[in-house]
Amino acid sequence: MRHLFRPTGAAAMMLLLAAISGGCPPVDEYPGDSNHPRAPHNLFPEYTSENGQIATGVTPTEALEQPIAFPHDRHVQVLGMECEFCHSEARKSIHAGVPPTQTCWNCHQHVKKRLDQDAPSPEIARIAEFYEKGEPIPWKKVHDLPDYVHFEHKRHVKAGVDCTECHGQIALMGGERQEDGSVEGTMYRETTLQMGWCLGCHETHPSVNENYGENADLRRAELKDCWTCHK
Amino acid sequence: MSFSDGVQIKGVYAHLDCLLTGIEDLKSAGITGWTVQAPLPRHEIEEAIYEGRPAPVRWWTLTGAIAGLTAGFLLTSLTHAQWPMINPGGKPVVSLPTFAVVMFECTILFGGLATFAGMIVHTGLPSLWLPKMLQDPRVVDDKFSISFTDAPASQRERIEELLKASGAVEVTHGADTIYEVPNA
Amino acid sequence: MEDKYREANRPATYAAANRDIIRPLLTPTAMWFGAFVLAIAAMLYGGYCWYLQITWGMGVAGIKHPTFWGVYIVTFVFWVGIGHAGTLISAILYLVRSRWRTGVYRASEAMTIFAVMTALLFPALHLGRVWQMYWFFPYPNQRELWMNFKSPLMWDVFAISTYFTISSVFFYVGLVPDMAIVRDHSTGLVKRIYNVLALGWRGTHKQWHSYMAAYGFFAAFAAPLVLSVHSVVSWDFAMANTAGWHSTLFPPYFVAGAIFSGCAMVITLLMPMTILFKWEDYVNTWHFENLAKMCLLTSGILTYSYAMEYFIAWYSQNPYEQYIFWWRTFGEQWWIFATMVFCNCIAPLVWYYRPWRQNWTILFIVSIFVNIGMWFERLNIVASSTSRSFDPSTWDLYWPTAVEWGILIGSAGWFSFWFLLFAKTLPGVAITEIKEMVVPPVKGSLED
Amino acid sequence: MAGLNRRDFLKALGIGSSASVMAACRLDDNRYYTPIEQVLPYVVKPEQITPGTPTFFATSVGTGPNAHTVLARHRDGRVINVGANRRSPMAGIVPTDALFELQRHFSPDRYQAPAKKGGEATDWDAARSELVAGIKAAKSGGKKVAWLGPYASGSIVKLLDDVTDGNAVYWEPLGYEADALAAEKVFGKRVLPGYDLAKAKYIVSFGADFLSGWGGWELANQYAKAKDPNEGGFVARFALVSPYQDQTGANADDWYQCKPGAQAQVALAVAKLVAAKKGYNGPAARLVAAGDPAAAAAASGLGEGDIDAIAAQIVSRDSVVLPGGASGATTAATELAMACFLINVVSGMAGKTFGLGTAYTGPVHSYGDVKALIDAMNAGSIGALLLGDVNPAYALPADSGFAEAVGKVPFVASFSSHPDETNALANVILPVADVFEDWGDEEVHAGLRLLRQPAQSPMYGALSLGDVLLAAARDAGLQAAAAAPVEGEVEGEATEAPAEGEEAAPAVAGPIGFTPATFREYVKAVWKAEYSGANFDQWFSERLADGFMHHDTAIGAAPISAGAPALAGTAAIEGEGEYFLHAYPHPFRKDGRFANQPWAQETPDPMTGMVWDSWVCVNPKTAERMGWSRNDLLELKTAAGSIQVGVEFYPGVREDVLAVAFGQGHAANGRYANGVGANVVSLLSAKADSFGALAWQQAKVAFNKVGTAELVTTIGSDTDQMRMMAPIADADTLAKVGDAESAHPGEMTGIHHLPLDARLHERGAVDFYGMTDHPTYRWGMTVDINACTGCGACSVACYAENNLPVVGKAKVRDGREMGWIRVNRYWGYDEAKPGLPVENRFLPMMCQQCAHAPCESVCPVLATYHTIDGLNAMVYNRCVGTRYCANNCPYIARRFNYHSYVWPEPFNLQLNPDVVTRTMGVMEKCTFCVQRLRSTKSAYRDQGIDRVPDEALEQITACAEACPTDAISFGNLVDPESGVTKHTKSGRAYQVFAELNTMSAVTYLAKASYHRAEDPHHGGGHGEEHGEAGGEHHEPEAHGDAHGGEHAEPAPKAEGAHHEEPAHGADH
Repeated sequence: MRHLFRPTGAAAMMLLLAAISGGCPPVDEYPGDSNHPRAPHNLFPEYTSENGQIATGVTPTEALEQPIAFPHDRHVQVLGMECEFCHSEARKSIHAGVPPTQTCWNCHQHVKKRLDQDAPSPEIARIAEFYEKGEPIPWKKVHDLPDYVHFEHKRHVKAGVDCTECHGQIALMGGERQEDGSVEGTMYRETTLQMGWCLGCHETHPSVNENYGENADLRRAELKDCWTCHK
Repeated sequence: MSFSDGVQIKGVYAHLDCLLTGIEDLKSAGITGWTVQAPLPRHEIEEAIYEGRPAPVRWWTLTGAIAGLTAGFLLTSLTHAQWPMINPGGKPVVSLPTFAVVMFECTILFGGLATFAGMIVHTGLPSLWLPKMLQDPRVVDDKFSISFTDAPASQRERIEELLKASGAVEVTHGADTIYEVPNA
Repeated sequence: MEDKYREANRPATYAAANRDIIRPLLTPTAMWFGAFVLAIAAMLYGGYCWYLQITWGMGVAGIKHPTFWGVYIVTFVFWVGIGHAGTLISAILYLVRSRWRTGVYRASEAMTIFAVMTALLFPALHLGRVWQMYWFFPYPNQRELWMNFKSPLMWDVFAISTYFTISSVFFYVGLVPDMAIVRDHSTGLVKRIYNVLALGWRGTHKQWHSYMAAYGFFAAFAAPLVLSVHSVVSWDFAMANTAGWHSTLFPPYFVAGAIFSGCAMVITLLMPMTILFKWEDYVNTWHFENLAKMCLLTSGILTYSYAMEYFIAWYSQNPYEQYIFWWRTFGEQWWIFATMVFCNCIAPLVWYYRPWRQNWTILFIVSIFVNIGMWFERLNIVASSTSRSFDPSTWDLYWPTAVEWGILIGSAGWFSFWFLLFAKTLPGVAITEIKEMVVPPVKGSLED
Repeated sequence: MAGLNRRDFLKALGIGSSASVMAACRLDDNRYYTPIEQVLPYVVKPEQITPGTPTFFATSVGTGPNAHTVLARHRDGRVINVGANRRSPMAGIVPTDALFELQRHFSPDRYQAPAKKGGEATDWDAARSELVAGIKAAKSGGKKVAWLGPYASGSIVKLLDDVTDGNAVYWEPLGYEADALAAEKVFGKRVLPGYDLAKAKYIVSFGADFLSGWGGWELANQYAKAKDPNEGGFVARFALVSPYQDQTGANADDWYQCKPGAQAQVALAVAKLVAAKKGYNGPAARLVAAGDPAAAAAASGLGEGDIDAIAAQIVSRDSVVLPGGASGATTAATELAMACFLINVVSGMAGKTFGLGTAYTGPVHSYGDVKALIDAMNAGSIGALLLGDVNPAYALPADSGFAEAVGKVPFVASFSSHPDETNALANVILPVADVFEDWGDEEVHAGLRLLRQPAQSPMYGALSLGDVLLAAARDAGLQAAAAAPVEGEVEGEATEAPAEGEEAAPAVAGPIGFTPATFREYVKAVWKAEYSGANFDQWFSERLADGFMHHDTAIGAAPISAGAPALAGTAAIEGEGEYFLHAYPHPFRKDGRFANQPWAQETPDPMTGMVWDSWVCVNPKTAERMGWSRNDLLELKTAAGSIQVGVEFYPGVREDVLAVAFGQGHAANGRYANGVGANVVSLLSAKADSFGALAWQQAKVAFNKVGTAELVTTIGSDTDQMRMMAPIADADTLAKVGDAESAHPGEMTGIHHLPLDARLHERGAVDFYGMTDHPTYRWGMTVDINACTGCGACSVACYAENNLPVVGKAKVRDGREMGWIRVNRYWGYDEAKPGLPVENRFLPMMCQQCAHAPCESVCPVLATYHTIDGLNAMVYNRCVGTRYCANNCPYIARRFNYHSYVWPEPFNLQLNPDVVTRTMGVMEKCTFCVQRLRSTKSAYRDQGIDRVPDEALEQITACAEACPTDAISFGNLVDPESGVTKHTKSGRAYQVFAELNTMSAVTYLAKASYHRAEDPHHGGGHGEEHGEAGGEHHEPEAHGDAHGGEHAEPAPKAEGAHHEEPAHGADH
């Protein structure tokens, strides 16, 4: 027995172990075939956007550079427009609906300049440009939820949740094109849009009691069910 | 350590029986402030010094274990009670049979860690800054010792005699700096 | 006989004990380096396989519908089982004041820690989304989410992490006086490191007093853990409704199996160490024979359990249960069962013959058999029940892929890495406790 | 749809969707990992479209006799799914064909632009001018323009006939040519007679796969109604006379293992016996006089008693006899169809279960017509050949000479939107819009017309076939032969007008010519010409919204034509060798048209569980005799060629028959079909029967073992291992006690420990944890195994609805298939005759949504749990992938994402935005389509209704919606009045693995079988016949000798029947 632990025996054991280890077939067969490609994953797959499907929705809180320096403040505060005037699907669909270019065009084919300026506004001209080319305006999503979240605007609007409760004081958000051509100061995200933040209202929002009365407890339980928001 | 009027005295023993004699003698002489060092735990030494008094670590253990049991119960119950509608497998929200394991493990974990904390506190560990005289490698190897880090200078001779009489193989005294630790 | 070994081989003096046990720490040999490099190589190979798995998904492993658990769980249970002997020896034998514990407990405790560390890799290796593993731990988060304490896996998390924590503390506390000895046998930076590791231990009476009390409590805490950890692991299976798993027999059977495999692994590891490090004075046939006796006892329990599983299947008239046990024995993968029975029930029988029990070669070879057999036992449990689950339309066979074998080898490398490091840096035998066995130096009047 | 300008519609949709996830640009400072997504609004939003909310377009899928009305679910600019049109008189189901069409619509292999020969891409203008030039050249050269395309009906036929001057051939492989020819001979009209299976109590099929689409999916739905014990308690008995049980045949209660080629003789003998038993002496008596039971028995291998038993059953109650389909298409195919029609006539069922009133009257051409076209091409009289979406180069036997003949045509244009073997022969390929992008109409029968409308803008700017043809006809200066009867064979067209019935005016369509600018206008013009009421536009809009135009039409009589030839009783297949080749249409891939659809390849074959392959079905006894084992690779050889296929053991095939499915072995059909399996057509030669119907069953086959195949099956065991997963209820008992609510639910299944929901609350007291509380809903499902035919529509629908990835053959072999519903297949054997599968069951197995789910309590992170609505929820993004749940599920209903799968573009456009795609490491499973439940609840909440009514729930899940036999129903178990609650009280109710106390929400209803009579007096012999009146209560015990033909018991023969000499007429 003891000879096993002399250097020669030990060397033989090592060789044996090495043979087992190296004898495994090479692992190169996993890239799939061309018909069923599988994407290699990086180490933090939650953040990848394979087919644009999984995104966490953690967007920055500062204003994104939008294609058009759209001023919510002038439309809401100065002109007194309601949110649902443009976001007309908020009560009908899961999306509030970014207005079709035609909605902009309905007014802006007549309104070519800003209230406080005399010259025609180049931003409004951009709308015309997009409309005439028939291209959608590539807005960047400011309030972006993860792809595994199911959010219905209509349920919230109909329950009596005010737009500002989630979107913040959009009426105060402006937007100007800078001299270098960039757009700054457009809409930004005020709330975290994270799960705990959502749960806060689902647990305590008074609208549930108002709308459901004696069934409020049951509704609150439903509202805390994972599948209310996750898909 | 003190450089005021204290004096450092150390008696090194090679034999367990001599050490025990020394301890007994010191105790009967009413001399306090000594530290016994030994390379191994011997019940005789313990008995001689503490006379069967248990170490206070056990209170730490008990407290830790009770806290762990409570924490285990609260952790499991409260977290499940926060989501009563998220009900796995048709079991009650607070289901003690299924929580028992976690509660048990928490009891052990908290009890064990509290015991460790208690041991650290009561042993005075980490004792990296002990007086040099207590850092004698011989007492970790195979010798015993009785040391005074801060004995009244007036009693120095009495103590030295007592140590020698009990069979110490080496009795020295002096300021802290004299005890350079020899490398083994 | 036992006294003969004990008396004849114990060191003459405290200083001799120090010298003998610390000796291996001082002179790294080429052999050690070779083994160390090999362990690192195996570890890297396993790491590469894990990289493949993380990159491409669990599909690189052999798991499939309906066998969702494979080698990772098998090996997890295997290593957790290995991790039992150490604490059993160090805690339970400490509490019952078993004298032969002294020579072997340090190494077996180290083995425990490293085995649990290895086992802890496997939940991660096994997870589909290992990057979300932190969800297993209770920490307050903005999502207000917690875990399911009703899940046996969550019990596992708590049981294994508690076991690992308590065993590590126990191991460390036991090491403190010994590291102080190593400190005093070293110089320079190494000395400082050991001094810090030993918390500046000086063996004062105050230290010894609380130390010994705490050590006793640790032993008392670790003892139920020995029984509970593998019971909890067994509940991963027993709490499931899968036929062949769903059995109240599992906890005692798993604990016995764990002790069985752990003691065999102690023999496997300690015997080469003893020979290479020339520790025959401290670890000798007496210890190995006792370990073999432990194995014999637990092997008997295991054999009984295996038989009882068949009895329960027959007696319960549960068709699923009956089918599973029939299939394990005679199905496509009958040889897994046969290997298990041979290695766990038949091979250890040679130890009933005392000369063979004292023959180191036979001890070593049979202990290897037991290690293999216990791995196959877990494979037999994990893979067979799910391969032949309730709905026959889904039946399929499981066999590991190269990646799984690679990770298995990597885990052995990881374990060996730590164990080799341990053998080179920490006293492999509990010096202080060996000293307790030395006849204390007395001048005359006092008796031991 | 009505009122929307089409061009605007296309423009709007072409622009894009409302919330498409586009760019993945990152912020410069890299602080944010997530991509910034874009939201792209419409430029002009179409009225009907609400972003984020599906819009349903009633349309029809399938052409000609296969057309079925469906709802295309449009969401954000694209069709994402196909749903059932429950408003229509057709069954509210989703044919698997429609789902395959949906995937075909998004196929990455689809042509993105017109192409010239050799594959060189061109643009639409160039391709169109080439088409015009081709037609002009043909015309100026005095040559004909011909069309060869699939079955079609309605306006497009009119247009095509006009464009080609009647030289249009509508032919499909494995089609209905024999039936059409038979009807022409027997009834004087080339039509496909209508059937009403729902009224039949005894159904005989000579091989037609009517449960997987033959004769339209309507038949499958009617079959289930006939099988429904709720309708009178009597479960229709289904007898199969065929050498092979395909998925349809596997449902048979009696299997008469007729030798290939003898079906026509058996049918004729049966006809004669029926006539005798009925005392029929009408005009058909002469035609069936040649029937000779003894000879038929000898030729077919059946006993004379078997043949007599069939006849006895037919006369004893309402019956229907279905012809052979492709499985019965021997060289006596037409004769077989004629005999079958005649049985229905002489048994007096014409007008009840069979008739010409609901016949399909569109053009159905035979191989004889195709052959004539080939001859014309060879003769050089065809100047331009226009090819529709048909693939003769693949589906016709090589010696038909099709490919060579096409080579002789100066101009060949193909209008197929997908590559196939035939397109390679075309000079120019014009990939026209497909069924989801085009206008059109179909005439199912005289009283039922379907409309087709675009449900999304054409992909890649594809143009409509009709638009292209209209423009080309105008540009080429063609003159429409206005209302001129098109020459020769299209009698069906001529009968169209009289069959319209009283409501629609029988006005002959006025000349439409090529004047309408678009095909939409053309369809409208055609409909307008036949509309007599006021306000056509509004009426038409309403029809568009419905998707159909319907008025009640009687099934009608079936008058025998005066000149009908007498049947000869021809024996078919000849040749050397002992073993017959049986080639059968695959229930998914059909004639190969769906071979390139991954769903059609990956959904396990209903009978064998095979995926992505071809195999040969071999009776286990044959295999034992030959020493073959599963997966052996056989080379099959005939005079025509050879193929290599792996062996699959298959009890449902005669011992001297080797069966191979059509539809695989493509060479140029796209990335998913090419090289998969083998094309059984290579074993066939172009033999037709004497009437011109192509014989698909014609050959004997030689073979030798050449190696090992790599067949992949998903079925782990051939039986349920006595685990009572699909118990049997006795059909006779059922006929007595009915299927209404029983005091003892489940009493008929033989399972005596059922924690069915009805008893849950009683049981609560003994349960450790008690029953879970469900205040409003507990979603539940019932699956009627008696109605389930194993067609797999549920599985495919689930793929479409829930974004299930397709993983490919290798990964299925590794056990990584992702289907959420699998259909377990259990061979069930006659106890008296081991090895004779007549109690086969199909068990759709999906997540059972257990109230005490074993999976839930083991998940460490609460990713799965029981919802307040009684669902077993799975939160994908919480899953860490321990897979413990899947291990612990006794139903193995969970699927794990072993990899992250990618949908090759544009398959990703089909993804359902309401369901997240799962990435690797995540467990997934059936959720009862929770996204639909959620949106339905939300829609009702919009109206202030907190509890969704049962009728809105019955078919809410994708599987229930798709099921052609309505076997799956869904509802709220808390509601005592809901359909599912009532089902759980049936005597046939049971739950799988109920003894595990999972308290599942899925209840199965046991299959009724005629082979489990426990009543002793039922067991002995079969003399006990009843008149028609008693027939609905008692089953003549024919089963003792009903199959196999091994012992011919002396049965009460129709001795007095006519023994005329077979009239070997000029036919032969």
